[in-house]
Order: sequence, then structure tokens, then C-alpha cells
Amino acid sequence: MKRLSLVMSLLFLVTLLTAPLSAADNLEISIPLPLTGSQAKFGEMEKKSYIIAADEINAAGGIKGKKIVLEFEDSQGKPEISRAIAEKLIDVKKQPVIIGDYSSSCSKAIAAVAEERKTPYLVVTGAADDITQQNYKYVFRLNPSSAYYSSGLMSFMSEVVKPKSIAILYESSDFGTSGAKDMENQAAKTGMKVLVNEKYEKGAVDFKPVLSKLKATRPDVIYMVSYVMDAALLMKQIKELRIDAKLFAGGAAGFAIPEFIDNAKDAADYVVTSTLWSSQSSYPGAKEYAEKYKKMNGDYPSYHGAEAYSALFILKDTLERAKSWSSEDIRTAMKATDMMTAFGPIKFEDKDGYQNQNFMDTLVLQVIKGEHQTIWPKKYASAKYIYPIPTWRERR
Amino acid sequence: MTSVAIEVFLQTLIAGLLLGGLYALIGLGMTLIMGVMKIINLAHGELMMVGMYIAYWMFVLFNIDPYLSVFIATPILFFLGIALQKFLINPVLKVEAILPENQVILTVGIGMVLANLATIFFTSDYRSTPVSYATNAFYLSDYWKASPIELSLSVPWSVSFILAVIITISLWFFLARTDTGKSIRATAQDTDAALLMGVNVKLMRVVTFGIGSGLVGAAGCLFLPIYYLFPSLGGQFTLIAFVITILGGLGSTIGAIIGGLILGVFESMTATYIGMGWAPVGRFVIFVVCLIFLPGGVASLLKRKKLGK
Amino acid sequence: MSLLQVKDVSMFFGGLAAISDVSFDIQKGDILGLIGPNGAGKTTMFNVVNGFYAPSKGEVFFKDRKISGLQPHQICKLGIARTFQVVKPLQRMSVLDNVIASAYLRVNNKGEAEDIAREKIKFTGLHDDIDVISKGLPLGKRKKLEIARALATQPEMILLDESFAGLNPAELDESIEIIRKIKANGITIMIIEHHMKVIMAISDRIVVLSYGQKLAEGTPNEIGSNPLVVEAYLGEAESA
Amino acid sequence: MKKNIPLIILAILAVLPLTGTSTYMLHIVILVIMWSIIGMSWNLLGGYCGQVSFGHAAYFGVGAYTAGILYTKFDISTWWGIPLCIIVVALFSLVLGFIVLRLRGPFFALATLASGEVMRITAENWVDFTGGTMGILIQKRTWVDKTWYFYIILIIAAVTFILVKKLIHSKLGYYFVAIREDQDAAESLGINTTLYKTIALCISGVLTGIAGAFYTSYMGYIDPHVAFALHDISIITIMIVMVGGVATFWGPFVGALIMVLLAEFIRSMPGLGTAHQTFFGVLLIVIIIFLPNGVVGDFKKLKRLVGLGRASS
Repeated sequence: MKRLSLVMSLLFLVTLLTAPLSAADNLEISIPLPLTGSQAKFGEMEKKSYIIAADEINAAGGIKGKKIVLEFEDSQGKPEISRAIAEKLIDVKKQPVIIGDYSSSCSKAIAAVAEERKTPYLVVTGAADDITQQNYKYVFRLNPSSAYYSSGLMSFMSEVVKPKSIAILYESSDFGTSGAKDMENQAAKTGMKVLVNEKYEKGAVDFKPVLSKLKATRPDVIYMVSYVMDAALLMKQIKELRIDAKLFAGGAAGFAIPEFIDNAKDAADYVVTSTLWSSQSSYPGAKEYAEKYKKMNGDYPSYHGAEAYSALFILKDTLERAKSWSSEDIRTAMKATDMMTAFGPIKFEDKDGYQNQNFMDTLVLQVIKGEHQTIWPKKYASAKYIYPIPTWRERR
Repeated sequence: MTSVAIEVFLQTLIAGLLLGGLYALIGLGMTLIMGVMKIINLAHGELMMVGMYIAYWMFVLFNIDPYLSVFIATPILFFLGIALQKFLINPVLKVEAILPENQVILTVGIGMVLANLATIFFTSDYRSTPVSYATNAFYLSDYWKASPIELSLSVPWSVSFILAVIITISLWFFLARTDTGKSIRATAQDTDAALLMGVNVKLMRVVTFGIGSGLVGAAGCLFLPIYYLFPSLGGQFTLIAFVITILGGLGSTIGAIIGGLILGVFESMTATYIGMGWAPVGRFVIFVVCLIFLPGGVASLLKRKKLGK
Repeated sequence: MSLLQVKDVSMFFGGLAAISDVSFDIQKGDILGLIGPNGAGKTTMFNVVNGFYAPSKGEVFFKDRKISGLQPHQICKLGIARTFQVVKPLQRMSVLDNVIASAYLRVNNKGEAEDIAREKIKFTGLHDDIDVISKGLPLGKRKKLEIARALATQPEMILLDESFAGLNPAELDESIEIIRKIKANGITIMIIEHHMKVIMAISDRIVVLSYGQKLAEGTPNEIGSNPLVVEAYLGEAESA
Repeated sequence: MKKNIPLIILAILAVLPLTGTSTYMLHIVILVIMWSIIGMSWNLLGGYCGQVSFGHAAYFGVGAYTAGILYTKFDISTWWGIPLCIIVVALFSLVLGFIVLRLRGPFFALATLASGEVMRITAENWVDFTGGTMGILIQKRTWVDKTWYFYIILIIAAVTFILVKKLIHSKLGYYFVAIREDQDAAESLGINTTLYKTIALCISGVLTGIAGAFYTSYMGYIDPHVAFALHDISIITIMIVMVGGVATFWGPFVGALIMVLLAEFIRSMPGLGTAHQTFFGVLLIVIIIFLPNGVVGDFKKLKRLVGLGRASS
């Protein structure tokens, strides 16, 4: 027993003393990301994108002469680990600014710490509305909140489709829920009748029961907020049941990434989806980034990658403008950000109940001939939209 | 009932039965392992994931249809199961511990390692086999032009279902007719009696774990054409397998089949008539109700009926 | 007065009667031997009296209070303790802790419980093994532990289920001595036993069960001379 | 000397925040203490009473949500959740215990596992009350500094440890172990097994619930996936106890050190990358195989193994 407690206290001491020492001419930045667990797919995509950005920045001389050295911390998608990482970055590594993590719950955990410790934090992908509705001064968000994801889609629907009724299917996550809630509000505003409003547990195998119920209500639009593979499964099963609607619409996420088409195949045709970004975007650097990513990984990135890629450029811009690299000065500089990135124009504004939120036009993509094409807003369109869409019977 | 309501009902029923058949196959492996070894295997879903990756790579590298991979993945999983049982689980079962449940934690560890290795080797990308028939279906209106309702039957779902039924029936024959099968059943019913009858219980346990793993590997192959694949997909199927095992009765093949079908239909009906978000609640509600009111599962009902005759 | 009354008790399992319509009384301070061939329903009878089974028919009274249908722990609290044919020690607890756990039935404080436990352990002659983990005890001592544990609940009546099976002659003598001492303390005993000599020597009365039915009841002498019993049971047992 | 070890550990911990420990370390230590409370409470039910629960997330989550709902619905500080959840979780445990405690062995394990999942899905779907999948976000945590959180959890832990210590050496403790060792024998010794199992479940549930309520106040955010997590709470809890030592007093603490502190170390080991989970999984397998009763439970064996290692090298 005595020996045991000795071992334990030793273990303890060792822990306390092994705070890593780091000092170099390099600028070390650690980024929390989910690299294991069910969100790892997006963690990996972001990690690769950060690396591409860091290489580009370093090749161009770094930030104020300092080379960026990236490190990644696996947050496993668990908020308390994200928090541990944030505390470590602020306290042990003395990193003056934090960027990253993927899910909303992890972003919330980091945001709370960042605000308390007065360290600027740039949210890159966490989309839950409330992250930037807390009057946080140090929390900035590059991606629009999920309530805005569908703004482009809404304008497309009201100008082109003019639907009278809608069915909503969404994943029971905070992202899915807020996306669906937003669509519900929009429907109420524009006088659309919500015929079906159903959530499902992520990873569901069979959507046919709920789809056949939905089929019986004959909605004009079927709107779905889903992650990657659920999106493909949904469209496959919609095709199988031959459910015809004026429009199949996805709320970003699963519908907007290349795997959707790879997996749903012809069932993906004519599906429109809102998205924040596409690999054909006309923003400077977007195409180059997309091609570079594809060359390295064999596939185009989704908007998550572009967000990560651009986040590092925002950081560079901020650090170059900041008077000093103290957290306070970085915050001031970040607040004044007004730049163009591969992801689009970035500006952190306080409006509509949000603080330090980047607002942007969201795009609408349509799957045309097996590829995502930007169809809306018209000024960004890479192809003309196809509407009305053929019924499943006509497609054979 | 209007024709629309009938259509919704029938389509839901079809979906439920097809799903139930596949669930049954997942549950079979678990029910055998739990019945014979009385252990809770939390790595069950991960073994299925391994089976799915085998089928996936067979398709990508050699263009072997996932359905044919049943013949590849099942033996591989069989031997993987045997190895796990022999080198990891058995040593733990042998040692006397205060709580025998420490084997459960062992299977958690195994599951963790399998999932993480899959992430390392195959990345965490979502994958599915883009088989050409993925979205083909039979339609009632194609065969009966004047049909007042439209029903559809997916080709891959049907094939998976039929194969699941065939595998299940062969397993049933194996258990009922062969010596090894009978020994396994004897071990499941009463280990001590089986020992007295000269059954090599130790060997049977190893073989059972192998068969259980092989079955869930086969289930993985059948799921691949209709579902998708990523390293951490195992957990949800482990839970489903538990529900079926309890619903059907430990160690009962027929119970697992009926349990699978009941669960499939029940979930589908819940999704249609209550809400898809509640379907998993329904799953656990029947689970708990069954644990309390029908601890022997469906199998005990069947037995009771037999006795009554 | 009769301490325990078994009235027309029947116990069915899935249509088969393990006991049918058995009745008998036990007088306070007596030793009642329950004998019969294997499968005669002796242990089932214990399980009914002790509350593991609620009888399918009939009633059991203890001190004129109906106890059939009560939970085992309630019956124990009323003053009936038992031992098991297949010993059930609390495996990973020491002998002392085993007995302390049951002594807690009547006291709440550790000191008192321990005093009772030590006394009962001494009573059954286990004091040299007091700190041994019970899993490691040889069978004879485990049987004694069962008795010590039952006594620690301070019962008025104790049910002993084959407490002598598998013991060597020396242990047998010790155990008989223990049972006599228990009786001397005023505790009523009901005992199942296969050793005919033992049962004949210690019992005040004997009940013979066969195929779930009461075959005979009487003093050891009466039973020894009952032709039915000799035919159905004794002859068979002695030739075996 | 032996008697003073808990005091020494407590004293070391009590001065920890004064030594200028980084808030990162303090966060980890807070988690270790929180998990050792949960482990302690699980150990009472699982280790001592032998009822292996796979659903402690249910109690953790109910505790966490009690605190969270106080804040969202009644605008009261989440800290009141700690006293309130004693009542709420106790009632909840009674109801749950009534359902699950009649089951034994693997059936009990699976029923508790299901109960945790049912609670999670209920929290997801009962949107008006729980906020559904959007979770509950506490706008402003009480303190920025961790010192107070640390002392609060330390006090809760000290109380828990003393309570458990008192319990296991009392009548209850004897009864719990008797039930674990042989339920039939216990029943025939006059132990009302149902009652005492329910008591064990309630105490265990309440202590876990308190940890959950603390989690809400401390982390400032909960959602059903976090608070009712099957793997990240229920199973981690069992691992903590099994790795540390089932039915040993120090087991949960040692287990929490391994599962939180060591896991964090392995996670941040450079060069390991995402393989840290494989590494950790293998470590768990090795511990279970070689030390089936955990590090504390098989400490003698561990010493021997280590000793052998030295001799042969």
C-alpha cells in the first residue's frame, strides 16, 4: 500500500514537471481536431488543408519571417478533451491565439475557455448558431452559422421553384436540428406548408418507412440535412421508392461533398444543395487549392477543407497586422479583418444578434451530369440550373 | 383505409421484414457467443466492420462482388475469431477475478484497437461499393399495370435478405444435424452436462467464437451493397445485436431470426407511425420489456408452446 | 407446543409434483430428521420452509404465524436459519467476515456483530481458521462455516441440509457433538441426512418422504421398525 | 503511517493550486478527481455489491441535466444542481432500480446499458424540456480561475471517499459483499437483497449524479451525446474501476489516474499520431489479461511481474 502511494505521487510529480519547453524562431501553432472517432473524416480533411496552407505560407516567407510549424492535437470529438487542449495551448504552450476543431460541441468548449482566458479563438467549422451569440469578445467565426447555410437555397426556391409545401428530414445532431429549425422558420415566413418534419438518428440503415410516409404527403420540396453517407443513402432510397418532388434539396454537409455523388451515383442527379463553397468557386486561390488538394489526396475537398485552408491565411493576415503578438493586439487585429480568401471575403461583424461573425453569400450547387455545379446566385453560377427536374420514371 | 394508407403500410412492412432479416444475421453470431460462452462481446460490431472492409477491398482490388466476398470474409473472420478467443479472451476467462465482467472490458479494448487500426490503414473516409445494381428495384406497377398502389422492392436489399436467410438456414442445419453443431448446442444449454457427456467444451467455445465472428463477417458483406463503411461504425450494430439476442433468447437460432424480424418491423413501424427519431427508443423499450417480462426471449415462448402440446 | 407446522404443502414444477400434501409438526427444542431417497423432495421442503419457494398449495406456520409466501430474508428474521446441501460460502470473504455478515441481522454495530461471530466460530470449532478466505477451506470446514453462519443469525430454529455428507469419521463425530450443543442451547433443529446411524442417534422424531409424499412419521425406533420404510428406503440405502 | 496516506494525498492535492500548476494540468487533475468519484460510486454498486452497471451515464446525465435545466428553465445557478440532484437522481435510481434490479448477471448489465441509451434518446427527443440535441450552454461560468472548481470537486471527492470508506466497513458493506458473493446465501442469512441492492444503486447513482451536476457547472455545456454517452461515460467508468482494481478502495482513484492522466499523456505523445488509441487499447488488454483484478487488486502480482522483468534484463 505504501509503495503504491509512492508510485502514485511520483507519477503525479512527473506529470506536473513535464510541461514541454518550446522556444524557437518558428511559430508553433497547435490545432485541435478530431483525428479519431466518428468525426475523424473531417478532422483529416482539415488537417491536410492546414498543411497545404502552411506550406504555401512558409514558401512565401512565413509570417513576419517566422516559419509556421503545425502540430495537431486529437480532440476525439470530446468536449472535455478539446477543453484540455485549449487549456494546454493557452497555459503551457502560451499560444496567443487558437484556431480549429470541428464539431459545434467541441468548439463551444474551446470558445468558453478562450473567452475566459481572453485569448482570441477562430471557429472554423462549428456551425451551431449560439456559438457567436454569447456576447463573446474573443471568439470569431469564419463559417456562417447554420441558420444562414440555406440563405442561397431559399432565394433559389422563392425565385425559381416557388414551392407550396415542404418535407424536412434531418439528422438528430445540433447541426441537423438548427438547419431544420431554420428551414421551418423560413417556410412559415414564405407560406410554405411543412408536411413532414422528422429527425433520424445518425447511421440509420433504412429510411424507407419514413420516406414512404413522406411520399404519401406529396411535398413540393424535400429538404434534408444530413452528413455524408446518410445523404447518399437517402437519395438512393428515394430513387428506389420513386418519390417525385419538384426539388430535392440538401442542407450543405453531406450533400455538398464529392463522396455524395460517388456513392449515390445516378440517384444524386439534379439534387440541389446549399453550400458555403465549391471547388469551382471564383474566389482567388480557390481552384488552385482544390486542385492541389485533389492532386495530393485524389479527391476534391468539401467546404470544410476550404475553411481550414483559409483560416490559416486569416491568421497570417491578422498576425501581420497585429501591433504585437499579445492576445489583446491579435484580437484587435482580427476584429479589423477585411480580406479575400479562397473561401470568400472575410469580415467579422456584429449584427442580427451575432458577434464577430463572418456573413457571406451561400451558394447553391446542383448535381449535373455527375458533378457539382454552382447554379445560384447567378453571379457565381458555373452552369445553368436544370428545372423542372425529370421524374424517376422519365430518367431511365 | 385509403389506398395511400395501405401503400404506406405495406411498404413499411416490406422494409421492416427486409431489415429484420439482416438484423437477424447480425444477431445470430452474438446469440451463439452469448449462449455458449455467457460473455458479452462488445467488439461484435467491430468484427462486422472488419468483414465489410474485406469485402470492400476485394471489390476495389479484384472486382469481386461483395456478395461473393461472403466466401472470403467469413473464413477470415472465423480464424480471427478463433485467434481472439484463444489468445485473449480465454486467458481472461480462466483467471479468477472478482467480477467476471472484466472480459467485457477486454472486448472493448479489442474493439478499440480494431477500429483504430482501420483508421490508420484505411483512413476514416466513408466508403461504399459502387455496385452497378445499388439502386435497382422491382416495382409492382411494372408487373401489374392497373395496380392501385405502387410498391417497390430493392434488388440489393432482396439479395442480401435472401442470402441472409440461406446462411441462417445452413447454420440451423449445422447446429441441428452435425456432431459439432450438437455439441455446441449442448454446451449452450448446460456446460456441466455437456462436459459429462464428453463434449470438448473448451474446443466448442473456441469454435463458437469463430462461427459467431464468421457470421457477423458475412453480415458485413451483405450490408456493404446497401450501406456504407467507416472505421467507427461498429458500435450501433453491437447494440442491435444485443437487442436481438435478448429478444430471441440466448443461444437460440430460431429466436434470433424471429427477434430480428420483430425488431425490423417494429423499428419500421415506429419510424412511419410515430417518428423516426423515436425508432431507437422503441428498440430499447422492447429490449427492456423483454428482459423483464420474457427473460428467455421468443425461444422460451416457442418451448412453452411445445410443452403445451 | 409445536414451533413449526407444515400443513398440506404441495409444490409443483411444470406439472410435476415435487411434494404433494405433506403435513407435519415440529415441537420446540426437538430435532426432527427428514429422510428419504434421492429426489424425495427433502431439499424442496427446506426451500418451502425457508421461503425460496412459495408452496403451490398448503401453508407453513412458524410460532402460529403463517410464513409461506414470505421472502427468505423475512423468514430468517423471524428466526429460521438454514444451511445448504451444496455449500454457499461467501467465497472471497474470510471466515470471520462470513459470520459477521450474518450476525448483522440482529445487531447494527460492528463490535457486537464481531463478538457474536467470534462466539459462533468458536462454538463450531473454526477458530483456527478465522482469517482464512472461505474459498480455500476444505469441505468439512465449509460445512461447519455454514452452521456457524446460520447460528450467527440467532435463530430459534435451524434447517441443516446434509451437513454431514462427505465428512470423514472424525469430522462426523465433531459435527454430531455440535448438533447436540445446538440443541442444548434450546434451538429447534430440522435436519436432512443420509447417514442413517447419525439420524437415528440424534433425532427425536423422523419424517420419511418418498416421491414427494410423506411415507411415515415417528420416533427413530418406530421408523426403524416400520416395514414400509424399510422396504422403500432403508433396505435400498443400506445395500447401496 | 498507512492510516495517514489518504491525508497525505489530500494534503498534496489541496496545495496543488497554490504551487502555480498550469490550468491545463489543473483541468486534467479536476477530471481525474471527477472520474475517481464516478469510479468510486460505480465500485460501490459493481465492485462491492456485484451489480455490474453498463449505464452509469444515465445517472451522470440526469445529474448534469438537473443542473442544466435549473439554469435554462428556472434561471438558477447550476451549482444548486448539486444538492437538488441528490433528490432527483435518488428518485430516478429508485424507479430504474425497480426495473433493472430484478435481473441478474449479463441481463442486468444489458438492461442498464439500455437504460443509458434510452435516457440519451429521450433527452434528444424531449426538446421542450432538455433543449434536444442543441444541448444546454451556460453563458457564463461562475469563475475563470480553476481554483474554486478544484476545491469544490476535491471536497466532493473527500466526502465521497469518506462516505464509501465508512459504508464498506459498516453493516451495509458486509451486506453488499455478501450479495455479490452469493445472492441466495445472502437472502437466506436474512439479507433483504432487493432492498440493499436498491440502496447500493441509489447511493451509487446519486454520487455519479453529483459528478454530473459538477460537470455542467464546470464545462458550461452539455448535450445528450456528451452527458449520456455510452462509450465515453458508461464504459469508461467500468474501465476506470476494472483497470484500477475492482472492490478495492484505491482502485477507482488509480484507475482514473490511468484512464485520464495516462490517456492524456499517450494522446499528446509526439510521433504517435492517431495510433494513440491502438496503443491505449493494447495497454487495456494487457492490464486485463495480466492483472484481472486491476492494478490495485493485483498489486502483489504486478510487483512480481515487474520484479521478474528486472531479474531477466
